[in-house]
Amino acid sequence: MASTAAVSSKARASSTEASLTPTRAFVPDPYLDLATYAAAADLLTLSLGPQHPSTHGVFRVVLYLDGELIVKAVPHVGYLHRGVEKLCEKLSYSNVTPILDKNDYVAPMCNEQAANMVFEQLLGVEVPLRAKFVRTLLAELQRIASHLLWLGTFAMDLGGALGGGTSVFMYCFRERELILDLFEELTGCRFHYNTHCIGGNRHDIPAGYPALVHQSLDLIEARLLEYLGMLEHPIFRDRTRGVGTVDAELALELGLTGPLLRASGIDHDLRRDAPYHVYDLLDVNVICDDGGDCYARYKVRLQEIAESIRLSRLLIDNLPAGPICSTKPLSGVTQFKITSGQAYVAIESPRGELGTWLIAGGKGMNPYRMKLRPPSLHALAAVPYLFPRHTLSDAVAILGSLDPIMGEADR
Amino acid sequence: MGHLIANAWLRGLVHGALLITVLMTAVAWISWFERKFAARVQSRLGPTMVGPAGLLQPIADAFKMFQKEDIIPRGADSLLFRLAPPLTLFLSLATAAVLPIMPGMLASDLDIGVLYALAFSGLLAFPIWVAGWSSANKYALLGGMRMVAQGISYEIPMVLCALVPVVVTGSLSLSEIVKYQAAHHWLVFWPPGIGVIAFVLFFTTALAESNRIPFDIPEAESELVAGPTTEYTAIRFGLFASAEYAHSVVSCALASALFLGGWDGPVLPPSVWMLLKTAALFVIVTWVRWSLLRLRSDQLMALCWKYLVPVSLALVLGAGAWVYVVG
Amino acid sequence: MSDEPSAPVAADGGAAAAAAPPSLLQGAAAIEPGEASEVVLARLAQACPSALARAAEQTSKRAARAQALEGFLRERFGVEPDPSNGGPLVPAERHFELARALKEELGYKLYVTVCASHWPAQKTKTGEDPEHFELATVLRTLGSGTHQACWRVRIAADVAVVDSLVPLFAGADWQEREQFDLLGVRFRGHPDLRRLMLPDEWEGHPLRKDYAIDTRCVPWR
Amino acid sequence: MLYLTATLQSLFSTLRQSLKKPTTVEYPKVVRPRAPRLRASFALTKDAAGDENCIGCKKCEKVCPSEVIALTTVKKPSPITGKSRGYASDFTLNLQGCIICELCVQVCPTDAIVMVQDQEKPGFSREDLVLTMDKLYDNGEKKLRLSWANASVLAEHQNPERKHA
Repeated sequence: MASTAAVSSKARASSTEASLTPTRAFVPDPYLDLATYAAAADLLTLSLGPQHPSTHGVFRVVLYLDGELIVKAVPHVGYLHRGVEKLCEKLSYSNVTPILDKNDYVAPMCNEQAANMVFEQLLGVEVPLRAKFVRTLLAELQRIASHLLWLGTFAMDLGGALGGGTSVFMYCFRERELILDLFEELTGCRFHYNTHCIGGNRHDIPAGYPALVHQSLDLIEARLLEYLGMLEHPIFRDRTRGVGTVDAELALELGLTGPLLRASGIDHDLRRDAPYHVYDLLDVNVICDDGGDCYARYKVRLQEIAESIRLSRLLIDNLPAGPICSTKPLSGVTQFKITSGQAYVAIESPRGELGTWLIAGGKGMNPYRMKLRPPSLHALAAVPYLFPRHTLSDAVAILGSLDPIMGEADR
Repeated sequence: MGHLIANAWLRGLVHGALLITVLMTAVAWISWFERKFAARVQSRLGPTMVGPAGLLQPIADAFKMFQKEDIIPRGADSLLFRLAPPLTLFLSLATAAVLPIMPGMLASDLDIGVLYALAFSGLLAFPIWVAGWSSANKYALLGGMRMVAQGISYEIPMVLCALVPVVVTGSLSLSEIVKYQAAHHWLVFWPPGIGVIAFVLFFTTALAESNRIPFDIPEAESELVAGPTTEYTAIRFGLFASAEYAHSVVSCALASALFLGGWDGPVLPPSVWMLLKTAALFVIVTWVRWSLLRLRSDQLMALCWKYLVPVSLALVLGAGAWVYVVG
Repeated sequence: MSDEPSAPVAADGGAAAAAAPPSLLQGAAAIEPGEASEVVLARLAQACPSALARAAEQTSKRAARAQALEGFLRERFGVEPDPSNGGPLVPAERHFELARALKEELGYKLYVTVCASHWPAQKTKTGEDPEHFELATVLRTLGSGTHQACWRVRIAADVAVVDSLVPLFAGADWQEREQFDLLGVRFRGHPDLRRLMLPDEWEGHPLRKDYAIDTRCVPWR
Repeated sequence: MLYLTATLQSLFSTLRQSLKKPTTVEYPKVVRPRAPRLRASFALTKDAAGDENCIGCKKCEKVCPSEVIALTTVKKPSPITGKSRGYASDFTLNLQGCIICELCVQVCPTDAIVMVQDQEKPGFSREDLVLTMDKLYDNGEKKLRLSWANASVLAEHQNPERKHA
């Protein structure tokens, strides 16, 4: 990879004059010309490489360190680019779902729903009420599992692979297993389910499922309080408070969404603002925190777990009867044809706004062009703005708090 | 108690050899204990396959360490690279020479025992830095630099806290201190407020010296991959790991000798008391390791210079005043 | 039937875990009945009183915003909105002006995404349709009643340059670099237009229709 | 001081965790019971009379997203009923590329291909993971706890007109 070439091309005069005028405290210039920085300081170029214990997947940041202080961060993405959008152009509409739920491998349910909702909008297919309830339930359970995994890896980033962080990591994974068991009950798979189809869901709630859901949720709630005491430690607060602060203006400009935006004080959540599925029947209270730093993001995600537990309980208690899908079961590849039309539909995945812009055309058998809008790519785009003036261990904490998923960012 | 072997040299040799074999096997089974304890803490099972309840796991690890390929990176300064691991192990074992296991049983009864022990454990920062510098890897270099910074700055509060028992007992020799504690009362309780605080501070700084969580900045897995030991493989890494365990066991033994009255104890034979106290302290070290997060390096320095050093200075003054007043 | 599926729940002596219920799953295919939808909706309305009111308010707010956007587009750009195709077709040179107006005047502050698509030359009923690119951009307003404004821009294939939105939205930086990388659409005024996903020495732009899906790219594949 | 109290609190919380029974089990000796709907491997089924269900219509081959199913059909009289009908002469399913998406099971008109709850045993060579026709029928024979889903059950599940209390 031509990282040195990247440095020289970045040395061009920083052009963005209008939007980046540092009216705020300190907005680092991502295209900082290294020569203009104190020429005397000999900078250490350290590559927080694609293969590193805490980059949450294959993601590389070239850090220019002055001592332990980061002067400039140049992120490189694309190590996990699999050409999913080109592959989707070859697949039929029913085959796209199993491929897309491998994009964000921490919240596969949300990927499946995002894709199928765009197909349903273009086909004009109406989803039955029971399927909407089941989809909302699955989205909320998936949010709990995804935030739990984030909590575990974030504690491990701060606490070290052979220390207190790993204990919290193991507890979070033990809780997440309960939710994976719930999904295995429903669909038969622990991870990549392919349970959504155009017009509803392919698997219906098994008998006796509500009792299991209640039992698992009660266990998660009881245990979550138990080991949160371990994280309310002054060491944790010192390591996260005031680290990687994103103020509202910068968050908006970078197009951050989801917990990152809400942690910077902007009250924006698609579940409440643009209700889809059954969210218009539920009162989703959106958790906001105007801290903007890692600690605010931690608190927002924690309360979102509690909120999702409440919503899941509400949903599983009120399950309407009726069919689970409004289209005939899949009988072949040519069952669904969309010949024309374009649409953009977005849902609130645990990481932010996950949208799909679909262009239908050609013979209608497969999508003409399918653009997926990953919230993680915008989170990673914030890295050059967040890292400068922090130390290396802060960089790891900030990267952990952004909760990027490389499968989704690189597609 | 007459010494079994008349010749002093031979006696030192035999004591030393005995001590090293005991310590190294203890270090091996300590790794088994730590993995089992960590597993229980994290609701896992820990090693269960090799031998009954995984008891033969350390032997399996050692065997694996021996037969793994030993890689020396091309850009590394190979002499220093090879020298660093044995030097670390040598330093941590050397401090064990002055530990009073039993009233008579002492590898070498130096009358400046405390100074010797603290000097050697202070030197430990050097070979780890050499490892970091010589393995031509930026992460290792950063880890080495952090080790030097932490090692030196935590040496001062450790020495000052070790001074409190020395001031109270009036002698530097470890066996004298233990005899004083056996005769009077344990130094944890004796200078009423001062002893306990000194013990707690000595224990935390000992944690910092042997790179244990929450002070394992040099070898921070999530940031610096594996700190100075990144480029080491096979038996070289084995030496580093056992050196770290040996050093934490020895500093626990030192703490129990200085503050908890060494081999002094009512019923059980003296050496059993010493082992019990060291084991108890080591359990606390492991317990702390699996339940706390890690400090950032500048917070670590601030903690040391702003809080530990002034408090330990006050402790030494308090102990001196106490001795002057009470006598 | 296998017994209680989530054995760890039963085995664990957690305070809250009652004894695991006997396997209720008579047959894996048995389905949880669920009540009639009216009963469910009534109970939900009782459980979340403010939900329906808020949802109604959202839709009205969003309709108002959509009205404002249509009026704005018709009068300032003389363009008819066509929702079936995702958004109106705006002349390329007014792309930046529309984005700035939307951001400053109508409050579409959140940059969502940009999607370029390659349309090779094809014969349509209305005669020869030359090869061109289509660039769709989406912005979104914030808070309750959020509304997404989408519009499309057509650029001829040989020119393939449109002005970049980075001066308005810093988030556009990587999205536009990705579109350049995968489709070869250049963005005028972009501070650092390089490939984002693929290595810099990669030839060709994979998402173009004339780029076969199994082109061998030595040395990567 | 705050450090000390918080440290003690997290120490005791780990102590409480360590006193509970561990949740992991020794996998080869103790196997955790899985959900009844688990889908892991594949099997080809035979009808009551013992005749092969698969009529070689290649629907599963077309619908598979990762194109791992390959089969060739042949028309021959059925050994049991005597009428000539289509058979699959060679049916291979390459588990290496299979993403277990259950579309082939849903599409099959005669409920021939079904999922099985028992995980495929890992092999030492890549060929072990390619399920040949006789291996698939063998899986069906050995009644490897056939999964609940075959085409008709899935269809009944997803049936739009289904009204139940």
